Amino acid sequence: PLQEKPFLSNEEIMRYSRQLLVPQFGVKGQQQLCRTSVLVVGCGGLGCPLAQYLAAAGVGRLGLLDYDEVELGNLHRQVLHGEDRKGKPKALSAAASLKRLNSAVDYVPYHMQLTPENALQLVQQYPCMDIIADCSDNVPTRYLVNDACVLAGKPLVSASALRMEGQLTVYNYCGGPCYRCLYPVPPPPETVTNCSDGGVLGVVPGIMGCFQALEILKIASGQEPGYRQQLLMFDAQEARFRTIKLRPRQAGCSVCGENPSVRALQDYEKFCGSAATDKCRRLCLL
Amino acid sequence: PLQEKPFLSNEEIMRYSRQLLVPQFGVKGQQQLCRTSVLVVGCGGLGCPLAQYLAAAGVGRLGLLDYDEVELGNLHRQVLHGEDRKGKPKALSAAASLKRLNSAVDYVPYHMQLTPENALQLVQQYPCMDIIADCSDNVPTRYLVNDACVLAGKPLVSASALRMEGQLTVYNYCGGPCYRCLYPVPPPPETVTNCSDGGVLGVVPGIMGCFQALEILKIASGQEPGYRQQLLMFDAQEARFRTIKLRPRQAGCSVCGENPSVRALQDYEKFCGSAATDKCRRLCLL
Amino acid sequence: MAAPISLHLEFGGGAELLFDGVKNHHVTLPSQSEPWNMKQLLLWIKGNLLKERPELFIQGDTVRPGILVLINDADWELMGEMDYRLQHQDNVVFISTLHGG
Amino acid sequence: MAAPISLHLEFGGGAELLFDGVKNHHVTLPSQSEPWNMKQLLLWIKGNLLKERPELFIQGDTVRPGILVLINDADWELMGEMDYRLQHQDNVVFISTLHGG
Ligand SMILES: [Zn+2]
Ligand SMILES: [Zn+2]
Repeated sequence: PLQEKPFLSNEEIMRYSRQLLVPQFGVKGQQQLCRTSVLVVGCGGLGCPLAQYLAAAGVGRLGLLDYDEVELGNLHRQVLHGEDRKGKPKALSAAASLKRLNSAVDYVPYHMQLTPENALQLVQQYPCMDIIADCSDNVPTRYLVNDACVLAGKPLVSASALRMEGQLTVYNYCGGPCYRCLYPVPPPPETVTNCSDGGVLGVVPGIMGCFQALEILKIASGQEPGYRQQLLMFDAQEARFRTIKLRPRQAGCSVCGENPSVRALQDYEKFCGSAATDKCRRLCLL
Repeated sequence: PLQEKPFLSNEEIMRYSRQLLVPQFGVKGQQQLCRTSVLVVGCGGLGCPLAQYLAAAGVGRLGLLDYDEVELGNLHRQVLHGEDRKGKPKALSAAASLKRLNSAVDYVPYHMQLTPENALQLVQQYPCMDIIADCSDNVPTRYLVNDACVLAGKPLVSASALRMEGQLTVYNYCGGPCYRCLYPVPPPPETVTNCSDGGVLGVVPGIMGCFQALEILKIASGQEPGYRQQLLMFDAQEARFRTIKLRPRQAGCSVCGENPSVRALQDYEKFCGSAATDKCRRLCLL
Repeated sequence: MAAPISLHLEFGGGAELLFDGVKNHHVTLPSQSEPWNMKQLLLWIKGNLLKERPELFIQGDTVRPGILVLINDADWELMGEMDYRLQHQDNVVFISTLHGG
Repeated sequence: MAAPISLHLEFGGGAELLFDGVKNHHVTLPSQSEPWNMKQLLLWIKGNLLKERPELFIQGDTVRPGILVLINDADWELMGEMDYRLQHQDNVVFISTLHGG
């Protein structure tokens, strides 16, 4: 965690006054949030609203990771970017927009792909991250982020969206399952639909990213998150939410179980049979 | 409605490609959205995310109304503004930020208070608005917006937030109730808590504003909204959603009933016994 | 004689602040000669749960303006309002309308 | 003989596309000598509801990786998975995991 500040400054009291008034958050919650570092994996449809509300609320440090550049087709949902950012790295574009909103946050943009070689270092070493947000868009990255969080002992707040549906779970937190506990075997590549293929209504990842931010704010401020060992399913077409009770941490899990076979990060593209991007999947399968 | 365009341009197809792929939305939904005008009453914690996702999705015209100027204490939830906008009118600040995201939308900022004198004109006359979003922060404005929508025959997508709770309903739409059907008598002023007094966690109006945007996108694109004659209650502390079945339009309602006594806009500050702002309430009561 | 009935009462939107900030109350209404209805429940709440300033919750013989009453996830207007006859295990919610944004 | 049972089956997250895009199915399983369990339900779905490409839903004798099965709003792992004995009016959901963002 970042260095503790014993008092909030006058400027902080002014800026955060409305959330300092919320009994469940308060001065203590604000002080804890100001000391929290969050790594956002993916600055797209989920990462944009998530980073926006964490920055506005005054998180201490925000790592913003994305290997991609802004395209026109992103702007219907990736609301931190803009028309003048076309071709610019998303990580830098997101940091620049957030800085306008709250310059007191320490933004650390990473214009790179998360890989088995760099993931643990990014999560564990300087600057050490307290909570990881999976806002990625492909299967290999979701397994990679999960395994890195388990090996580093970090909570993982994960969401996803497609068409008019969204899902959210807090993994690897207080006895709850990890991603592999639920999904020990990756889905066959031909069954996976990405936003590039299947489309997505932009406000659906908007809603899911805001939820992820809420779960992170609760963990950071010492409240119990809502979706540990639970799955939130959102169906925007039926305007329906559903909360599902999930299995606990599995003793036989290959990464978080009692005798894990995965003790270091591996080759996730090979494991999943697909590339760590939502773009060239079909290409790569040829 | 705005003028119909028979075809989407190549740029529009590129920009909106991911939502054009969504079967429930598609090309027809996009064309209808491009012809839709939405008036956003209040560019604060609800209005910012709502306007952001409507602009990103390509709404035709966005009226942005707020009498207020940006303050530091707004920025924890009013994510369209920024530090360099302090003291600037919120309506203009919002329009400037949205223009960066999607310059094809026609933004109409109104730096003024909504009053019984100007409300009907704003809703009905040029530029005529198809859907109204109540993102306001006080009781008199909520009655005023409701009555203007009933008199002008416009659907009203209304949300509110306080502390860690949010509420949302679509009023005055397809046989559903109006605000007065549910609340014929205003609450006693001493029972009303505003965000200035009670505080609010910023991401809570974030989530509610995104929902409002979703309901508007559904109405604009010809889908059935989820919350006509229904109330969405969101409790962020318990991470719980609840959908409540509401009464239908009431025959005895004083504005939308069979023999309405309210046939023109009235003095809502007097009717409610409080000022149309979330700031000086206590002052005004002295 | 009607048997005692158990209810789940919930308060939200700020109405819980009149009940020591407690949102969920599991209560048992005693046996009485007539079946319990909403009108009697309101009186029971006033006499047994409300700690202070009852006028912020009840005015006259009904809930004050700005509080919505829900019976088993439906607006009480659909259920008969004050005359609704309470059933064992009913869920009754009193939710204060929010106005902030 | 076990009596026929009615179930509410739901498919989501894209799994509905294997069932003509229909998310909700109310089905009645016929009377048979043994009580119905999940293993038999999967075979019944394969034989009666699945229109094409069954391998995108069932692999071997269980659901394919990436589909989560929920029985009455709980992960089927908590309910006994394939051996869970179905009850009349049970709600069974098959939800495809989403990966987009
Ligand atoms: Zn595990
Ligand atoms: Zn009415």
